[in-house]
Amino acid sequence: MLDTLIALFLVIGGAFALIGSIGLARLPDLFMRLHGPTKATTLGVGGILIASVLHFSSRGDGLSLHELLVTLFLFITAPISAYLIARAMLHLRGDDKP
Amino acid sequence: MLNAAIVFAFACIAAALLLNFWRLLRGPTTPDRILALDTMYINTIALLVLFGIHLDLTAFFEAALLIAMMGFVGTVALCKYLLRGDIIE
Amino acid sequence: MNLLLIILLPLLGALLPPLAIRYGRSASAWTAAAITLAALLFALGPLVAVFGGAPQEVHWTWLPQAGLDIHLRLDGLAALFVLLILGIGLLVILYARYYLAERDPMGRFYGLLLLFMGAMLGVALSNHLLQLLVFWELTSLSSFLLISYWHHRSDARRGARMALAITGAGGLAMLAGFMLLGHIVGSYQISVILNAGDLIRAHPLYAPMLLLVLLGAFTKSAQFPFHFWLPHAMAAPTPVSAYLHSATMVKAGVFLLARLYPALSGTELWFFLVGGVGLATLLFAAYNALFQHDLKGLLAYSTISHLGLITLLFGIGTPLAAVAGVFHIINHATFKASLFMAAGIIDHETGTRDMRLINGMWKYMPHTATLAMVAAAAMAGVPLLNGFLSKEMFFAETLHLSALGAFSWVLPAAATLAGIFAVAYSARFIHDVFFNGEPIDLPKFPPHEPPRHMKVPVEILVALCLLVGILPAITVAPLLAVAAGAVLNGPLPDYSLAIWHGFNTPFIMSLVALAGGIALYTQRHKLFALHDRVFPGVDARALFWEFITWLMDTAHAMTRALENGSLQRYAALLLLTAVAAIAWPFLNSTAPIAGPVPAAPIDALTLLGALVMMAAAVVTTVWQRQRLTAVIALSVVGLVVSLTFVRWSAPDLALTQLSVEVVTIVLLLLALYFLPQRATVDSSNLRRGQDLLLATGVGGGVGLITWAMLTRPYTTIANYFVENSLPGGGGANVVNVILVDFRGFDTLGEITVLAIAAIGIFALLDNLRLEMPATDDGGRPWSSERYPLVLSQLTRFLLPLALLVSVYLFLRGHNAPGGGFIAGLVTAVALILQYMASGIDWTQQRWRLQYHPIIAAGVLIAAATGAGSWLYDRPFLTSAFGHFHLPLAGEFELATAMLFDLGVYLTVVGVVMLILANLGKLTQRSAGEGGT
Amino acid sequence: MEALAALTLAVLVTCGVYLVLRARTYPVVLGLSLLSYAVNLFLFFTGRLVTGAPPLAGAATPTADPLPQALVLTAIVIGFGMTAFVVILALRARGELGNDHVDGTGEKS
Repeated sequence: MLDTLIALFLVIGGAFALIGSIGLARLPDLFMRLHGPTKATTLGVGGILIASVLHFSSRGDGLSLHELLVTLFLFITAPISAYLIARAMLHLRGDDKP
Repeated sequence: MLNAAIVFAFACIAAALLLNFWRLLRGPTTPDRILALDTMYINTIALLVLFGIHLDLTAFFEAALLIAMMGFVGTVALCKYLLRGDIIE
Repeated sequence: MNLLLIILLPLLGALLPPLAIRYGRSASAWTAAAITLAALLFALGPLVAVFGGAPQEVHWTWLPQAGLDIHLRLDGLAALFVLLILGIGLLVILYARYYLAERDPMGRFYGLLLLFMGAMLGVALSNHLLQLLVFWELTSLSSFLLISYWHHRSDARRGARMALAITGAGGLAMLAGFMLLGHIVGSYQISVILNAGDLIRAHPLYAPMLLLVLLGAFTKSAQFPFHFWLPHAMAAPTPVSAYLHSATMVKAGVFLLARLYPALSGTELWFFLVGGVGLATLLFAAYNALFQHDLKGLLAYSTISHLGLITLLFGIGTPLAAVAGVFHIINHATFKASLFMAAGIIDHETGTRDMRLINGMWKYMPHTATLAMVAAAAMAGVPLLNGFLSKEMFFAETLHLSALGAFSWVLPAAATLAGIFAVAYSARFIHDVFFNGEPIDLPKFPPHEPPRHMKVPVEILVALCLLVGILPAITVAPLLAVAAGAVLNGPLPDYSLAIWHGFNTPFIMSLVALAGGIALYTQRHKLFALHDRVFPGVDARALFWEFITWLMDTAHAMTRALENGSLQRYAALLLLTAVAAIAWPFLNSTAPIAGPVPAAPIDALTLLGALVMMAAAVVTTVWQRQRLTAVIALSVVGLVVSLTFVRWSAPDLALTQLSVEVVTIVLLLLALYFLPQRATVDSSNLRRGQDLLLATGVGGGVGLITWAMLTRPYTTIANYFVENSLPGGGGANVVNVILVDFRGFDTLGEITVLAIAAIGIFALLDNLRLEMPATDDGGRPWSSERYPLVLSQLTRFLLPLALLVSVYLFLRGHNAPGGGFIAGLVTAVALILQYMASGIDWTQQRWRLQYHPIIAAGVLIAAATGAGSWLYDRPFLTSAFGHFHLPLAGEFELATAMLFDLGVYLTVVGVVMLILANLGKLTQRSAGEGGT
Repeated sequence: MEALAALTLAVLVTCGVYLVLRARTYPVVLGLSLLSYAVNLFLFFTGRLVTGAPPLAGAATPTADPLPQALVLTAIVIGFGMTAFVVILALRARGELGNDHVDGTGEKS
C-alpha cells in the first residue's frame, strides 16, 4: 500500500519535472519559459521529496528533516529566482522600470 | 512496482536535465541560460533524492539540501551581475 | 665532547673578532689567538690519548634512518692535521697582526680566518663522508672570502672566483664519488669504509667512484691540470697564502688521499692515476716555478710541485712511500709557511714582489734573510734540514718500484730532474732576492727589518725545520709514527729517520740534484730566453677563462632562447616537457595500457552525466570570449563534478564541491566586473592549432593514465582508518576523522596555507584601484535599484536557516557527511548572500565581523587543540572524546577533534569572507562610482 | 565505466590546458578551474569507482576508500584559495599594467 503511494508520488514527481523542463525547452520566449521550471519543476521535486519522506519514514528512522528543509528552501527561493531572472531580462530589453 | 516507478522517475529527470542543458546551450539570452542552470540545480535535487531512495541511503540528503541553497545563491549572483555589474556593493 | 668543541670554538668564535675590533686591532688579534689557544687546549687531552695509541671517537645520532649522524674521530692523521691547523694558525694570527695595514678591516680578516680554521678542523675530524664534505665546501667558501679579502682589487676577485669555481666543481664531483662509495660500502662512516677496502676494490663501481673522489682531491690540492687556480689565489693577503694555500687547505686534497688510502689504494688504477698525476704535477710545477718573477708565484708553483710529490708518494702505494708522504706533509707545512711569511715581510718592506726589482736584501734585512735562506734550503732538500729527510725517503722509494718493469728508471730520473728544478728555484729565491746586486726602483726605499714580533712566527717555524732536520728521532718521530700508522690502518713498516744512511743511491741522487740545480741556476738567463721563445704565454688560465666565457655565452644564449618573456610560451614548454616525460615510458613499454581488472558496465545515467560534463567543458572553452556565458557553462561542469562525487560514494566531497562552486562563481563574477566583458581573438589559427594539439596530448596522456590506473588491481591502506575510526577517533565519518584526527597535522598545515593565501590576497588588494565600467557590455547603464526589495527581504529569512544548516553540518560532521570545512563554506555562502542582497553596509552594521581575527582565532584554536594533548603527556593532536545526545541533531560526539574542527571552520569562514568581502569593497574604494 | 571516466578526464584536461595557454588572464582562470576539477576527480578515482557505500564506519559492507576523499576535500578548498589568488593577481596586473594580457604587454601575440 505504502509502496504504491510512494511509486505514485515518484511517477507524478518525475512527470512534473519533465513537463517543466519541456516547457523550458519548447516555449517561445523567456517570460513564458519561466513558468515551466518555477511551477512544474518545483512541484515535481516536491512530489519526489514526499516520496522520499514516505519511504524513509516507513523504514522506522523517524521523520526525516532534510526533505522538509529542502522543500522550505525551494519554496522560499523559487519565486525570488524567477523574479530576479525576469528583472534581468527586462533590464536587458531596456524597459527597466522598477 | 516501486522499482519501475524509480526507473521511470530517473528517466524523466534525466530527460529533463538534457532539455535544461539544451536550453543552456541554445540561450538565446543570458537570462535564459541562468534559468536553465537554475532548473538544472532543482532537477539535480530530485535526482539525488531519487538516488537515495534507489540505494536506500540517506547519506546524500545533505548534498540535496546544499544544492537547493547553492543553486539559489548562484542564480542571485548571476542575475545581480546582469543588473548591477557589481554583485557585492 | 672535547672533539666537538675543537670545531665549534673557531666556528662560533668567528663572530668575536669582528666585534672585538672596536676595542682596537690588538684586541681583535688577541681574541682570535685566545680562541685558537682554547681550541688547542681542548685538543690537548684527546691528543695525548691518541699519542698513547687510543683514537678518540664521538658520535651523536641525528637522522639515523638516513644514515646521517654526527661522527667525529681523532686518530693519528687527524691529530697531525689538528696540530698543523691550530699551531700554524696561531703563528699566522700573530703574523697577520703586523702584516695587515691600518686601513684593512682586521676584524673581518680574523673572523674569516677562524671560520676557515673551524671548517678545516671539521674536515680533519670528520668520521662521516657527507659531514666531511660539508666542512670541505666550507673551506672552499672561506678560502673564496679570504682570497677576495681585498675586494677592491680585481685580480683578487677574479682569483677568488676561479678558486671557488674549480674547488667547488671538484667538491661536487667528490660528492658524487662519496655517494657511490657510501653505496658500495653501505655506510658513510669513514672508520667502517677503511675496513672495507677489499669490497671496494672489487666492486664494479670502483673506477667511476675513484675518479670522482680523486677529482675532488686533485682540484683542492691544485694538481695538474687543475693547478692554475693556486697561483692566482696569491692575490690573497700573505698570511692567507701561508696558512691556507701552503700549510692547510691545499693539504686537504692529500689529506683525503691519506684518509682513504687503506680503502682505495692498492690497485693499478690508483697507481697510474694518483702516481701519474702526482708525477706530472711535480715536474710541471717545479719547471714553472723557476720562471716566475713574482716572489709568491714562485712559492705557489713550488707548493704545487711539492703537493705533486706527496700525491706521487701516496700513488706509489708502498707503506714506506705513504710514511714518506706523511712526513713530507709535515715538513712542507713548516718550511713553506715560513717562506711565505718571509716573502710577505719582503713585500711589506719593499712594496713589491717582483724578483727582478728586489735584489740585495741581505744588506737591509740580514735577520729575515737568514731565516728565509734556511727555509729555502729546506725546500731545496739540503742536508741537516727537514726537507732533506723526506726527499731522501722519496728518492729511495722511487728506486724500489718494480711496477713499471723495463721503464723503472723513469721514476728515479724524473724525481732527480724535479729535484734539480727544486734546487734551482730555491737558489733563485735566495740569490735573486738577497744578493745579486742592488735593488731597482723599489716602491719603498730603503727597506728595513720588520717589527720584532712579525719575525717570531718565522723564527719558530725555521727552528722547527732545523730541529726536525738534525734530531728527527726525538722531535718528529712520535707524530710521524701515529700519523703514518693511521694512514696505513695497519702495522708500520721499518724505517729510520737517521740523517746519514751511508753513501747510497738516494744520496747520490740528492747530490746530483744539488749540483745540477745550482748549475741550472747559473745558466738561467739562457734558459729564460729559451722558455719565453718556446712557451710564449701558454697558460692554463687563458684556457680556463675562455671556457668560462664560452659557458656564460652559451648560458645567455640558452636563456634568451627559452625565456622570451612570454608566459604562454613557458606554459607550453612546461607542458610539452611533461607530455614527453609521460609519453616516453608509454612508448617504450610493451605492457598493455589496460590492466587485468574487468571493466564495470556503463549505466545510462552515468553516461548522460559524463556527456553533459564533457559538453559543458567544451562549451566553456568555446565560449571563453563571452565571459559571463563561460561562467555559466563552467558551473554546469562543477555541478556534474559534485554529482560524480555522489555517484561514487563521496558525500563529503559533493558537499564541499557544491559550496566551493558557488563561492568560485561569486569570485569570478566579482573579478569579471573589472575585466573586459568580451575579448577579441588574440591568437593566430596556427597558434590555436598548436595549442589544441598540445592540449590534446596532455589530455590524452591523463586519460590513458586514468584508464591504466582504474583497470589495475588496487590495494589500500585505508582499512586501518576505517577500522579505527570509531574506536580510535570516535567518529563514524571516516573522511572527517582522517581530516581532524588521524591526519590532523596535515589539516593544520592546510588551513595555515589558506590563511596565508588570504593574507596575500588582502595585501594584493591593498591600494588597488580599478576602472569600473559604467555600462554593461551591451552599452546599457546598470539598473538603478541596488538591492531589489523582494530579494533583500526574503533572503533575510534564509540567513538563520542557512546558519542552522551550517551548525547542523558542523555538529554532525564527525559521524555523518559534513564537518568544519563544509560548515565553514556554508556559513560563508550564507553571509555572501546577505552581502549581495542587502549590501556590505547593511550586513556589517548587523554583524561586526572582523575577518583577520577570525582567521587567526581559527588557526590558533586548531593549533592549541593539538598542543592541548601535551598537557596530558600525549603526542601533538591526540584526541579525546565522549558521546552526547542532542535533540534533533541526534547522537553526536564532543571530542577535542571537534574543537580542532571549530578551528578549521573559523579559518574557512574567515578566509572566504576576507577574500570576497574585500574584493567586493574594491568598488566602494575605487573612485568614480559607476552607474548610480 | 573505467574507459568513460578516463575519457571524461581527458576532455576536461584538454579543455583546461587549451584555456590555460590563452593570452588573456580570464580564460587562464577558467582553464585552471577545469584543470583542478580534473585533478580532483583523478585523485578521487584512485580510490576506484564504488557505488552506494559512503565511507561511514560501522557499515557491514566494505566502504569506499576514505583516504583519497579526505585528500581531495582539502584539495578542493585549497584549490579555491589558489584560484582566488590567481584571480586577484590578474586584477592587480590589470590595475598596474592597464591590460589583461598574461604577459602584461597588451599586445597580440
